Parts: sequence; structure tokens; C-alpha cells
Amino acid sequence: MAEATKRVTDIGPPHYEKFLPEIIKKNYGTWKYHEVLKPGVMVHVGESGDKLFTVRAAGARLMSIYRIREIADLADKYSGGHLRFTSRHNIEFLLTDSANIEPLIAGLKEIGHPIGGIGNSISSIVHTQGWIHCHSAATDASGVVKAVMDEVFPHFEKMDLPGKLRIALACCLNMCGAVHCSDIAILGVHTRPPKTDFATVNKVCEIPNVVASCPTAAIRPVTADGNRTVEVIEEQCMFCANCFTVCPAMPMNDPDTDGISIWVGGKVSNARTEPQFSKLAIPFLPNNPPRWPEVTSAVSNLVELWAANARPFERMGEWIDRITWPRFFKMAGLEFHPEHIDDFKHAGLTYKRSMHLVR
Amino acid sequence: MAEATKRVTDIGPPHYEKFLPEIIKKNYGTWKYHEVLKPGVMVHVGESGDKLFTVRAAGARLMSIYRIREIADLADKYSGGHLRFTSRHNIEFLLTDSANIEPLIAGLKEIGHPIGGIGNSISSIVHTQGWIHCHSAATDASGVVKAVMDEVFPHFEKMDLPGKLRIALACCLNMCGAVHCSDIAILGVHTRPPKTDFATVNKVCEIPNVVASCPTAAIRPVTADGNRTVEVIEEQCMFCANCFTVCPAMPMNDPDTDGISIWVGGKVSNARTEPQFSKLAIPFLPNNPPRWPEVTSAVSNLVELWAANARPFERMGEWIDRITWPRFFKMAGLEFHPEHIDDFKHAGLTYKRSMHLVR
Amino acid sequence: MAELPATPLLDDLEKGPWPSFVTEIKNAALHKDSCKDLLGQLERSYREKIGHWKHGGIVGVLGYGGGVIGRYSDLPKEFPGIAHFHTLRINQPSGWFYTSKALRDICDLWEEHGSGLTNMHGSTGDIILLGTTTDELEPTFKALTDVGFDIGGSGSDVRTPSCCVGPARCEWACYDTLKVCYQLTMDYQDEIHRPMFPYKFKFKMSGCPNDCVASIARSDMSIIGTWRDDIQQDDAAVKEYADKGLNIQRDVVGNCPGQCMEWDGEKLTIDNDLCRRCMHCINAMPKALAPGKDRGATILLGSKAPIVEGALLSSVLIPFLKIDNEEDFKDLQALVEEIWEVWGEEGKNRERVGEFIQRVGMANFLEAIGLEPVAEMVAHPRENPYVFYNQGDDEEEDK
Amino acid sequence: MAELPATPLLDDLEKGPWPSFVTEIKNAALHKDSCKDLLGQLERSYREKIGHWKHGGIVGVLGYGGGVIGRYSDLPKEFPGIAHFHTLRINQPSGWFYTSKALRDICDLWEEHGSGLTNMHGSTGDIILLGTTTDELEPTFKALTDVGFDIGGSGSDVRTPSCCVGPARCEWACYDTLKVCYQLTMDYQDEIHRPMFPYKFKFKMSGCPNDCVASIARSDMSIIGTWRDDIQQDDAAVKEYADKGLNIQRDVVGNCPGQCMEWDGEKLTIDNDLCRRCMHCINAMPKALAPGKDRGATILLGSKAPIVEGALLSSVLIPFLKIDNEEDFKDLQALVEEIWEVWGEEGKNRERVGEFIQRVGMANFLEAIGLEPVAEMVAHPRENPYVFYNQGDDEEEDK
Ligand code: SRM
Ligand code: SRM
Ligand code: SRM
Ligand code: SRM
Ligand code: SF4
Ligand code: SF4
Ligand code: SF4
Ligand code: SF4
Ligand code: SF4
Ligand code: SF4
Ligand code: SF4
Ligand code: SF4
Repeated sequence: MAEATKRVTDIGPPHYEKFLPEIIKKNYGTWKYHEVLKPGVMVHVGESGDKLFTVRAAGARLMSIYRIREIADLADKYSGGHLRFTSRHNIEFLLTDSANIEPLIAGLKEIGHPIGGIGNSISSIVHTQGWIHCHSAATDASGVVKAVMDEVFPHFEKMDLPGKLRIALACCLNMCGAVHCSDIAILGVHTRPPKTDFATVNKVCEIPNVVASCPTAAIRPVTADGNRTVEVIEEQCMFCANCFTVCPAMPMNDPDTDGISIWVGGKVSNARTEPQFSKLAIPFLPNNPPRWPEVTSAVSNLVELWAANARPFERMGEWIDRITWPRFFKMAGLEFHPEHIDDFKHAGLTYKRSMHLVR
Repeated sequence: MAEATKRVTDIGPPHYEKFLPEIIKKNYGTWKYHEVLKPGVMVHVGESGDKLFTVRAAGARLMSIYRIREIADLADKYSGGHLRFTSRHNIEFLLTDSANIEPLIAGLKEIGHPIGGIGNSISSIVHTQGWIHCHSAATDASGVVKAVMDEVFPHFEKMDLPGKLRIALACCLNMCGAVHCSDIAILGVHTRPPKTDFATVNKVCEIPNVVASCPTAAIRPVTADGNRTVEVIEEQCMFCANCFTVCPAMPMNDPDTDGISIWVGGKVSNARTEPQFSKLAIPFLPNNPPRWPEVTSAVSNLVELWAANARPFERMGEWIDRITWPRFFKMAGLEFHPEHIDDFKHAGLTYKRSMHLVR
Repeated sequence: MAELPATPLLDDLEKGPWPSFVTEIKNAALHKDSCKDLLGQLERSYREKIGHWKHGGIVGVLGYGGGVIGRYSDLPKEFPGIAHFHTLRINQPSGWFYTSKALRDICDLWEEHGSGLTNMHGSTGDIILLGTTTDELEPTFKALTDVGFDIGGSGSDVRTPSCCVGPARCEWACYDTLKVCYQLTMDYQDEIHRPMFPYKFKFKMSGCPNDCVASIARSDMSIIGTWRDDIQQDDAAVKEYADKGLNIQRDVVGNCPGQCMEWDGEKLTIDNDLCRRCMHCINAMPKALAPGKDRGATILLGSKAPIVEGALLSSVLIPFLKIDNEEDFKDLQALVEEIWEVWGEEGKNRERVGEFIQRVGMANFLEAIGLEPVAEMVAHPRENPYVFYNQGDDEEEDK
Repeated sequence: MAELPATPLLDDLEKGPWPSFVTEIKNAALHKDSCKDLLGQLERSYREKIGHWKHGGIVGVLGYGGGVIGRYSDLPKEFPGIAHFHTLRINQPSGWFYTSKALRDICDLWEEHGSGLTNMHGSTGDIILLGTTTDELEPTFKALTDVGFDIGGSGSDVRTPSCCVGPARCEWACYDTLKVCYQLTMDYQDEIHRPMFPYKFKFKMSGCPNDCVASIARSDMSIIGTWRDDIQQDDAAVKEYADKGLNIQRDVVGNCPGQCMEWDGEKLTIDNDLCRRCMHCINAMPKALAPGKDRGATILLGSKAPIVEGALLSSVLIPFLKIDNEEDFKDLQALVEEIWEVWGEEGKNRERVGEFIQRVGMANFLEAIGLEPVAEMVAHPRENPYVFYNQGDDEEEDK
């Protein structure tokens, strides 16, 4: 008994093999090809001839244990208890018996989890904590995601797009959703400098760290009322909130001037073109909970514009690169502002250094 | 008479119209198309139906007035005295009578000026002063150019290349030949820090200017033997000679360690692809006058490799971009050195940020 | 248990086809006071358009330096249930494979010790147990290890590695992503649990250049599968795709970045010497084409989000590495540890390894870790002539 | 006149098919002592692998601040003929057009006043009169103006503008390069002759995007012709090219950066909305295709060689400008002068306008010169989220 209470540490995660269904163990590394059978359903065929059916359901990501148990029930019923989650937080049931596909889909529907996201569709939005859990958030995460997914939902359920479309959201410039390489990125932004609590800085933060945290050297140490504190040169601040990350006395959040920027044309895969960062499309849209109508309509317009104009396989950024950015701005009805022109380190390389212009 | 000696200034160059042949005045701005008739000869046809024949002869660039007079004689004889020079320093005779073409060519041959350089060929090498006239030169200009052109000469006379090939030479990093966007660039380089004349710096130069001139902040003001002078932090010096440009007391020239680097893949035109900078192929080749055999053979190898492998219209850089740089290094038998990896301001953007690798 | 707070704004988000996180919180709120307060505070955030969390504090479990994110409401009086509302990051299994049993184990312990809310998963890949009090951290940890799970990374440590489904279900996996992910995770337990680096260090493994875990954008070390022999090609199957209407010329050949394919209407010819292994043609015709048989991985280094010095993508460090056996794996680890040593010693506080390389320069970094430069490491050689010629190397250069 | 010095190394460069500069110097040396000494010093440079010129001094003609490059041998005792050996830069006529008479005028005066050596031309475009003494500068200048020529730029002034052959002989010229070159040269005589800027400022004019004077790489202001209506197309002539063996699909359509062409074996279709005006298809089929009729120029700014802050290419400032009449020309000049004012005031010593823009940022520069930003100015919008939101502009941004 005494032994049993010994503190166990550093055991790491369970070995994945424990969770693999038999068919995967058998065909591990020897899958031959796959086919998408219909939206949300695909089959992988092994060299052995074995067939593994995958049904992909929308993940809510933020899920209660009660929901997870319902999902576990469905897995027990239709996939021998075997399931996995995807890198975009969807749920995949791993079936060996194709007869179980339709009943599983019905079961999922019942608990409110539509299937889709496979092939040329919109998958779940990779996102972050927002007002649910993070002190840094310039906008909510889950709420914006829910609103946008409701809006573009037909493209999750159907495979009616030229290629894959990946949306991601981060609620501040820390970019926990790593939105920087997404077809469409939704990014929470502050647009005002920190409201420094001059009296506290010295008490709760290391002043040299605070000064060093600023990418544009906008923070300088000063002495005010005999206190060592810091001052922000406001013209030099671009609202990244990195000072706030290292020092609570530099809060950034503001109900009126926080909002959302929209970025487009990034990608991660190496298919056809190299991975790319997303680029600024819309510098600022206001926070309008609960449905962020400006954001949902902006995203939806971008999706439809791309869907209507891109060639097969062409991701958002590939399409824009072909038609050129000025034309994209025109077609999307977006205005070009000084904010669109880069002014960070490598800005000079983004100036148009050729005559390749469309009319 | 008194009037006549009044000093005339700011008259600018003569008006170009004075020098245009009648056929050009008549067809000015209304040329319809052109055709290359054979190497070094082309015809421009006006909407009027008029035909203007151009014979392009190799320019020596460095020419004596005695040579220029011979050329003027040929122009008088065959082109009504009308000729021009090109942006790459070749000589173009402007003929209206096609019967004069062959006699002109014969006359040019007689005085040692071959014709060519039109179409898919190698044209003259844009270059600079070298040891003929400049204090800065890390190599000669005219001599290297002569040696290289003798070597690649068949490609000047024939049009047997996939596309145009532009070679340029600059004898130091000031790059007066603006070699930075050439298919093949030959660049004189110093590879050792300035040999500061500590005692003189203060007398012949403004120390703050000298310190400011260094792109890598390798120069700092010091006091030695009571003199204000400067010191070079040698590990920080990349031998650009900008300090020497502003201060004669910082000489760079060195017979043993000066030499030549070879750069490839730049272009200026917007045809197909955007203008591009040339990239480092060979960091260092020695100065071996009078024929610079290492340089001529390096250039010639690069030309032949490209000629044998590029597709029609493909410039050197376009070809390399297609086959990728690692493969180019392999095919050209070039070694990859740390020097090839950029380490200036935007170096990070040159790292390979994708999986697009050939084997 | 009292009734749920009025949440008119949030209620709107229960409508629509997409699964609703509000419904989830409400479900949990039926059992948990903390979730009721979370609902209340969130509704207030929606009304006021501002978050209500304080800057995180340092909390954790005994002996670990990471894996728990401390979080406190800035309205503790109003919402006492979330006065403390810390998150635990639980190391997921490789490839996010579970059994219903494993999920239930986690649900059960979280029902007992926390809010009952989770993220499946966090964007680094962990199971996120969302919200508990400081007191419950140790008991949660105990319950976790009892069912065979452990805490993941946070802070300046190795973050929980993650990998694509790989050979478990994908025909294109060029190495065993699940195994490499598991092995690194197990071998670096100490580095995961006890922050000792200048900043965080993330690993992500993708089985092929499609990069389904976005490793090239989101991990300090990206391990991405590739091959070096010829693409496996089944001509009959190619023809079948054509017959079924795939426009091979325009949509496959025309999109090939190597410009190395030819299609004459009958036969597809690939110049494999110029193939860039981009995956496009294979993606387009999975039954007809497949990666070659001589498979391995490319190791890339340095990606990250923008803070502080700007976002980076990983760049090539080792163009091709076999990771088939123990020995290969040791090579990989030796490399990793060499990198950690150099970065650990010379990296500045809060400087990711990618930023470190940007600062010191790739050539210097390579020298420090003892790796020879190869042309594959750069998109193109330098354009500027500011070359630091090595003054000792004359003879070599002159050759 | 004594015999020529022994030049065994240089003699080798009289062999071979390419015109020999050594022969040229020798020819001149038959008449000019300075050239004999030049030969001698150059042979010595070839032997010693080092130049023998001293750092330039400031010499010039009365009232001008530029146009003469002072040069002194570092072996004046040995080579007294080139103890002084200054260069004059003579402003060439637009498009480098001459008559034999004009060339002879220059030859004659240079025979009288200088070494008899020239560069036809210097790489900025001037006629280079290579080598004379300080005493001869004024007389040379007098003789020059007598035959209608003038000195060009050097130092921190407007450098001698140059232009492609343009409408004089090229069917693709989209504006009158010779005229614009001439007019700017004449209007800015003061700026050419009297350095008053932070550093040099170069103009180059090309009639179309082929950019035959390399203006995008070599001039602070690059004026490059283009058009905005449809490419002029003669279908019969296209067919002829195809019949004669041009592979239109692979070599024309396949190389179109706009991917906006289609060729069905009979008819070429161009989607002119997506045409990037790169010139390739026109270059490939000059009899069949031509730039449209609504022609003008793009104004680009900032190119230069690497010293000091790294080489730059010019970037787009005005996507499309008509330069047909006096009024258009005044617009262009107003722009130029606005730029000079801002750069002149805020540019640092030895900072080219391109470097200045790199330093202050394009958006700030545009604001300073009073130009609205347009999407054509960038290759792509920013990637990094470090946006200096304009704090006064909320309403506008919210729209
Ligand atoms: C399940 C999952 C891996 C995992 O371990 O979880 C996965 C699985 C597959 N991916 Fe993926 N990808 C998964 C995330 C990704 C990501 C990462 C991301 O989205 O953050 C990418 C990079 C996206 C990007 O470039 O921004 C990704 C880029 C691809 C591509 C390249 C698409 C392209 O044209 O750029 C393919 C090939 C294709 O679809 O033809 C692909 C193909 C596939 C295949 C067909 C591979 C196979 O043979 O099994 C799998 C099903 C395809 C499908 O969903 O249409 N997978 N795939 C991920 C599912 C996420 C989801 O729920 O939607
Ligand atoms: C005479 C000259 C202009 C002048 O005012 O002096 C000129 C004249 C013509 N150029 Fe050029 N180009 C001239 C320098 C250039 C330069 C500048 C340079 O080399 O420094 C370039 C940019 C080179 C680069 O990109 O690095 C240039 C890029 C072109 C191109 C684009 C080639 C390409 O594929 O990239 C064309 C189109 C073509 O050749 O098909 C072109 C086409 C032409 C045409 C056909 C235009 C015409 O219709 O008359 C002329 C004769 C072509 C020929 O030489 O094959 N011209 N041309 C210059 C001759 C230089 C010489 O002696 O060789
Ligand atoms: C929970 C999670 C978001 C989510 O909802 O999924 C998250 C949440 C936080 N991240 Fe993150 N990051 C999360 C994945 C990421 C990712 C994505 C990834 O790993 O693929 C990134 C971008 C990739 C990268 O690493 O660059 C990311 C880049 C950051 C940064 C940016 C600085 C950096 O360069 O590392 C910060 C700021 C910092 O470290 O000071 C940050 C900081 C934070 C903190 C700890 C806030 C802070 O400043 O202290 C957030 C705690 C929120 C909370 O209260 O729970 N988080 N963070 C993700 C971790 C879950 C998990 O373990 O699975
Ligand atoms: C004569 C000429 C080279 C030639 O043989 O053709 C030349 C010769 C010199 N250049 Fe140049 N440059 C010449 C065209 C160029 C060009 C090409 C161009 O204009 O298209 C460039 C690159 C483009 C550019 O402007 O960036 C060029 C970039 C430089 C630089 C680089 C610094 C800069 O960014 O401007 C310097 C150094 C300096 O200015 O301090 C320089 C300095 C010099 C000096 C004055 C040397 C010095 O440091 O004082 C050279 C005098 C040599 C001599 O003794 O005669 N020269 N110089 C060219 C002028 C002839 C003419 O007027 O036609
Ligand atoms: S993106 Fe910012 S606000 Fe959102 S979870 Fe990450 S650190 Fe918090
Ligand atoms: S928000 Fe960013 S830019 Fe502004 S002061 Fe803080 S660290 Fe500096
Ligand atoms: S490139 Fe250098 S050495 Fe050559 S002429 Fe120009 S300044 Fe002189
Ligand atoms: S040569 Fe260049 S890098 Fe070296 S000290 Fe002089 S200015 Fe600085
Ligand atoms: S990264 Fe490649 S191997 Fe892994 S799941 Fe995606 S397609 Fe399959
Ligand atoms: S993998 Fe990519 S580069 Fe290779 S042949 Fe296929 S499409 Fe071309
Ligand atoms: S730049 Fe254009 S217009 Fe000028 S000569 Fe060249 S091809 Fe003709
Ligand atoms: S000019 Fe260039 S972009 Fe336009 S159609 Fe022709 S090839 Fe295409």
C-alpha cells in the first residue's frame, strides 16, 4: 500500500499502439491508396486488400466531458471503440465495417456533430482561447469561430471548392493558432499602446526585461515621482502586446479599439507551391459579439470570390499570386491602405520591384 | 569678338534630332516590326513600309580617337554618316540600302570589329575602369573582358543560345558596371581588411565620416600615440572598401589576396520572370593577368552548361530556378561554401523554407 | 445547484449547424459551479467586448516546471467559481489515437477534479483540461498518472511533440511519425517537464511534404518525410484518371513546380531528377502515383509565430535523413542535443532557436553545431557581395 | 616621339577576335606620351597584380561641381605623362545617336586637349574622355561647348540621364524615351552640374518592360514604358509563327507569367485582364503581337548598386502615367521635385533615395511626397502583424 502511493512522474503519454485498432496494426505502413467516398467519409485500402473507413465529424474543440462520453458511446457502437482526433481538431471514427457508416453518421447528427471537412472543403478552424481563458485576447476565439463556421458551413459539408481552404484564428499577436500560414487568418488586434500603470511597473516587473521585450524599442526606462518605471514612445508602438506578456502593468485590452484583422493567402503544404505566409487583407474590423457580422461576411466574401474564380487545385494564395494582389483587391472590393505596406525588418523586399502589373 | 569668348555653360547635349537619319525622322514612333536577318544584322520595318537595316559591331568601349575616326569613315561610306552606340557599348550602323550591308561588314572586319550580339547571343560585357583608371580596382576590367570575350566569342557571332546572355564586370564592390543583375557577373573583390595608415587618417579624412561609412560598424575611433585615428575590428570587416572610398588612408588593394568572384542568374528584363539579382557562384578566383584563365574557363563552363541544358527563351537564372540551385551546383561542379550563405540584412529570407528539394 | 445565469448574447451561439461551445459550457454548468461562473463572466465579456482574466501566475505540480497555465478572474467576487481557473496540458498519444476507454478515463478524473471542460485539443496538440483550482492540481496529476497519462510542456521547455497520422493510416508516410514522436517525447521527459532553455522548443513530425501537422510553420524542429528515388508510377491507373476526366495536362503537369512532367495523352513521363517532391501529382492521383521506396525525412529548423522578431518558417538543416532504426534515431538525437547545447549557451532570454539563427547567421550556426553547409540549405546563394572571406582559408579558396 | 615601352603581358591581349583595348592604347601612344606612360603603368599593374592610381582629387571646370574625375598616378616619377590623368564625362545625345561629323568633332578636340582615349561609353552613359591634365580641363570644356556638347554629372548631383533607342527604331516604345531624356536633361542642367543632393541621382528611360537600359537596376528613377489596353494581335501572323515551327504552347503560352494565354493549335486567346505586360509573347512573335495603343509609363524609384546598404531594384511609384504632352511632363517633373525636396531635406549624407525609402518606410515616404498608396506599389501586402494603426483614423478603418 505504501508503495502504491509513491509519486509517479515522467511517464509520458501512453504508447500509441495501445490505441490502434487491429486493422491499423496489421496494415501499419503498408497502406496502398485512399479514396474519398463522399463528403466526410474516406477509405484507405491496404496492400493486404483491407479497407479502413474513416468518418470525420466536426469537432467543437471546446468540449465538455459529457459530450466526449457521448462520442465514446458512438465509437463503442460503430468503430470498436476506436477513434482519433485530427490536427485540426476534428473527430475521426475508424471503421472496418462499411455497414456502420450510415448509422454512425445518423448518430453523430443526433448529437449535433455534422460530418465533412475531407477533400476540397473547409475544415475546422484552428483557434485559441480568447475570452474563455486568456488574459491577452483582443477578441474572443470560440465565438468568432462558431459564427464563421455557421456561415461557411455548406463548404464543410460539401466538397465544392477548387482546393482545400484552411481558416485559423488567433486572439492576439502571440498567434497561438499559428495563423500566419493560413488561407484565411482571423487575428485579434490591439490598436492602442499599453496603458502603463506607472506606479506598479517597478514592483511587478523587471524593468530591463520590459524594455528588451519591445520589438521596436518603443519602451524606455524613466524615473517618475522618484519611481523607476517605463514610458512608451507612442508613435513607435505597433501594439504587439509583447510588453504586456512580460509585464502585467502594461495592459492592452480595450473594448473600443480592439478588433480583428483578416489575412489571406498563406499555406503550409508543399503541394505545387512552397509554404507561404498569409498577407494582410483587412486591417481592422470591430468586435461585434455575439456574431461578429463584419468578420463573418468578410470571410464569406473571400471564400466565395476564391471559389468562383480559382482553378482546380489552386489554393487562395496561389490564385491571388496568379491574378496579382492589386487585382485581388479590386475583385474583393478591398481598399488599399498605408497599413498594407510592410514596415518591419524586411519591408523593402515587399515593394513591387518589377513591371509585372495587370491593368 | 569679345562676345564670342563669353563662357558658355549649361547648354546640355546636342538635340538628338540633329543626329537622326531621315528614315528615322519619317518613321519615328511608327515602326511596325523587326526581324533578325542574320547574326549582327536586323531590319526594322515601318508602317510606311520603309526598311531600316542595322548592323551591330562589337564595341571596344575603350577606343582611341583614331579608331573612332575609322568608324566614322565606314559610316560615311555605308550609312550616310549615321550610327549609334548601344546601351552595352556596341556600335550600330543605320542603313537604308541593304546593298551596303555586306561591304560594311567587310570594312568592319578589316578594322577588327566583328559583328554580332543581336538575338540569342552573348553581347558585349558591360564593364568599368579597372587598372586603366580607377584607384579602387581589385582587378582589371578591360583585360578580363577581352580575355572572356575572346573565349566566348563564337556565341557573339552566332545566335546559338537558348536566350540572351548578359555578362557584366565591375572591378570593385562599388559595382559601376551595375553587375548585380547579370546572367553572369564578374566582380573584383578584396578579401582583406584595409591597411589603415593610422598616422594619416586624422589628417586626410573626417573621422566621423569614416566610422559612418562602414556597413557593418567595423570601424571605431581610437586614440593612438596621442593621435585621433580609427581601428578596424577585423572579424567584422567584409572588405567592401567603402571606408577607402571616403578615406585614402584606408587602402585595400593587395596583389595576393585581391581577386574575382563569379555571380550568376540575374536579369533586368521583365520578360517572363521579374528582374532578379545575380547570386554568388564562385567566391574567389585569383588575378592571373593577362588572360585570367581561371575566370575565362569558369565563365565559359557556365555558358556551355546553360546552353546545353536550358529550354528556349530560358535565361540563366530562369534555368537555375527551374532545376534548383543545389542541382546547378552539382551540374556545374561547384562546391558549396559557407560564403554562399547570405549573412547580410535579409539573409534569413534566403534560407530554404520549403521541402522543394531535388535529389 | 442554482439555475444558469442569463446569457442572451451567448445563447445566440447555440443556434446554427456548427457544434456550439456555449452548449458545451452550459452542459458542464449543470454540474459545475465554475462553469456557471465562466458562462456569466463570458457573457459579460461579450457585453463589454473585453476579456476578464488576469495575467497568469506561476502554478504547477510538484517537481514540474511546466504544463499548467495559471489563470485568475479579474472579477473574483462576482465569479468566485473561477477565481482560480488553471489549465492543465496533458500529453496526447502520438497521432491523437484513443480508445473510448481512454477518453472515459480522462473524463472521469476531470469530472472529479476540474471543470469538466476540455479542448480536444490545444493547438500545440495537448489535451487541454480547462479550469481547476490550485488545490486540485496535485490530485489531478495523481489521477492522470494512475490512468497512464502525463502532463505536457509549457514555458521555456520542450513542448509536447505532435505528429500526423502517418503510417497508421496514410499511404504517403515516408517514415514512422508516431514512433519518432513517441520516442522523442519519452527520451525528453526531463526537458518537457523542467524548463531549462532560453525559450520554448517545439517538435512536429509530418510523414510527407503535405505536412498535415503544419510543422514547417509551427515547430522549432520540423521533421518532414520525403524520398529520394523515383516516384512509383502505375501507368494504367494514370490512364484511368485521365479517362475519368482529370485534366492531366492542365491540372497536374501544368502545376508541377519542377516542370518535369510530360503527358502525351497516353503516357505520363516524370523526370525524377528534377522532381521537387512537392506531392502535387501524387495528391492528384493517389491510386496511380506514390512516393518512392527510398524514404526518409528532411530536418528543418526554426519556425515560429511573430513574437518577438517576426514570424519564421523552418528552413532546411538536413536535406535527407534515414530514420529507420535505432542508430538513425541516435543520429537525430545527437543533432538535437548539439543544437540545444549551442542555443542553450548562446541564445538570449526569450529567443527561439529560429531567431537565434537569424541573429548569429546560418553559417556561424552550422559551424557551432559542427555541420557542413550544403546548397540545399538555401533558396539561393547570397545576392550581396559583403562576404566575410575566411582569412585563413586562402589556399582552399584558390583551388 | 620615343618608342613604346615593352609590354609582353599586354601584348598577349592584342591577340584573339575581340577588339583589343591594348591596340587602342598603343595607337594612341604613337601620338601621345601620356598613353605611352599609361601602357607602361598598366603593364606594371599586370605584372604586380595591383592598380597604380591614387585616390581621386577634386578637380573640375569653373562653375561646375561635377563631371570631372580627378586621377593621379602613384608612380608619377616613373610615368610623368599620367601624373595627372583626369577624366571628363560628356553628356551623350539621347539614344547615343551620332553623325560621323559629331564624332569627329569630339575626336578633334580630344586630340588637341587630351590623351586621345575614350570610352564609348561610360556605364552611366556619358562619353568618357579618358585622361588629361588639370590645365587642359578648361580648354577642353571650351572646345566642347563650341561644338555643342556639355559636361555630364558626377558627385552628388543628377547624373547624366540615358535612354533606350525607343521610338527612333523600336516598334515597342510606349513613350518617347529620347524626348523625355532630353527634356529632363535640359531642365535639370543646374542639378546636373552643381551637386546639391545627399548623393547621386540617376534617371534612365526604357520604352517598354524589356528595359534595354537596365533602368530598373541602375537608376534612382526608372521610367519604363507600358500600356493598359489589349495587346494588339494579328491572328494570321500568329499562325505563321506556328507554321514556321515556333512551339507556341510550350514556349509562349507555357512561359506567360500571367498564365493568361490559350492556344488551341489555331487561335491564340489572351485574357488581357490578367496580362502582366511582361513582353514575352510580343518578343517571341514581333510580327504578330504588339503592345496596346493606350501607352504610357510606369515610374519606379530607388535602384542602385550595393554600397552602402545593399543593392536595390527600383520599385513601383506610379503604376501608369501618360507622358504625351507638356502637361504630362510637368506632372512628372512636379513628382521628381517633390521627391528631391523630401530626400534633400531628410536624406543622410551618401544615402541614395532608395536607401532613404528603405530607412523611413514606403508609407511614410508616400505621405511626405503627398502620394496615395496603391496596391501596385507592393509585391504583396505585409505578412507581419506589427501594424502602426493610425490612431486618428478609427472611423475610416471601421468602415
Ligand atoms: C487527418 C489529417 C492528419 C492528422 O494527422 O490529423 C490529414 C489527413 C489527410 N491529408 Fe492532410 N490532413 C490533415 C491536416 C492537414 C494540414 C494541416 C492543417 O490544415 O493545419 C495540411 C496543410 C494545410 C495547408 O497547406 O495549409 C494538410 C495538407 C494536405 C494536402 C495538401 C493540400 C494542398 O493542395 O495544399 C493533401 C493532399 C490533398 O488533399 O490532395 C492532404 C491529404 C491528406 C490525406 C488524403 C492523406 C491520406 O492519404 O490519408 C488525408 C485525408 C485528406 C483530407 O482531409 O482531405 N493533406 N492536411 C489532418 C486533418 C485535419 C482536418 O481535420 O481537416
Ligand atoms: C540596342 C539596344 C537598346 C539601346 O538603346 O541601345 C536593344 C535593342 C533591342 N532589344 Fe534589348 N537592347 C539593348 C539592351 C538590352 C538590355 C540591357 C542590357 O543588356 O544591359 C536588356 C535587358 C537584359 C537583361 O534582362 O538582363 C535587353 C532586353 C531585351 C529583351 C528581353 C530578353 C529576355 O528574354 O529577357 C528583348 C526581347 C527579345 O530579345 O526577344 C529585347 C529586344 C530588343 C530589340 C529586338 C527591340 C526592337 O524591337 O528593336 C532590339 C534588338 C535586339 C537584340 O539586340 O537582339 N531586349 N536589351 C541594346 C543593345 C545592347 C547590346 O549592344 O547588346
Ligand atoms: C492553449 C494554447 C492555445 C489554444 O487554445 O490551443 C496556447 C495558449 C497560450 N499561449 Fe501559445 N498556446 C498554444 C499554442 C501556441 C502555438 C501553436 C503551436 O504550438 O503549434 C503558438 C505558435 C507557434 C509558436 O510556437 O511560435 C503559440 C505561440 C505563443 C506565443 C508566441 C511567442 C513565441 O514565439 O513563442 C506566446 C507568448 C509567449 O510565449 O510569451 C504564447 C503564450 C501563450 C499563453 C501562455 C499566454 C501568455 O502570454 O502567457 C496562452 C495561455 C492561454 C490560456 O490562458 O490558456 N503562445 N502558442 C495552445 C497550447 C495548447 C497545447 O499545449 O496544445
Ligand atoms: C566611369 C564609370 C565606370 C565606367 O568605366 O563606365 C564609373 C567610375 C567610378 N565610379 Fe561609378 N562609375 C560609373 C557608373 C556607375 C554605375 C552604373 C550606372 O550608372 O548605370 C554604378 C551603379 C549604379 C548606381 O548608381 O548605383 C556606379 C556605382 C558607383 C558607386 C556605388 C555607390 C552608390 O551607391 O552610388 C561608387 C562609390 C561612390 O559613389 O562613392 C562609384 C564611384 C565611382 C568612382 C568615382 C570611384 C570613386 O570611388 O571615387 C569611379 C571613377 C573611376 C575613374 O577613375 O574613372 N560608382 N557607378 C561609370 C560612369 C561613366 C559615365 O558617366 O557614363
Ligand atoms: S493568441 Fe494570444 S490571446 Fe489567444 S490564447 Fe494565445 S496568447 Fe492568449
Ligand atoms: S505593445 Fe509592443 S510595440 Fe507597443 S510598447 Fe509594447 S512591446 Fe513595444
Ligand atoms: S567598379 Fe570600383 S574599381 Fe571599378 S571603376 Fe567603379 S569604383 Fe572604380
Ligand atoms: S572594408 Fe568595408 S567592412 Fe571593412 S572596415 Fe572598410 S567599410 Fe568596414
Ligand atoms: S503529412 Fe503526409 S504522411 Fe502525414 S497524414 Fe499528411 S499526407 Fe499522410
Ligand atoms: S511531386 Fe511535384 S515536383 Fe515531383 S513530379 Fe509530382 S508535381 Fe512535379
Ligand atoms: S526597352 Fe523596349 S522600347 Fe526600348 S529598345 Fe528595348 S525593346 Fe525597344
Ligand atoms: S505580355 Fe507576358 S503576361 Fe502578357 S500575355 Fe504576353 S506573355 Fe503573358
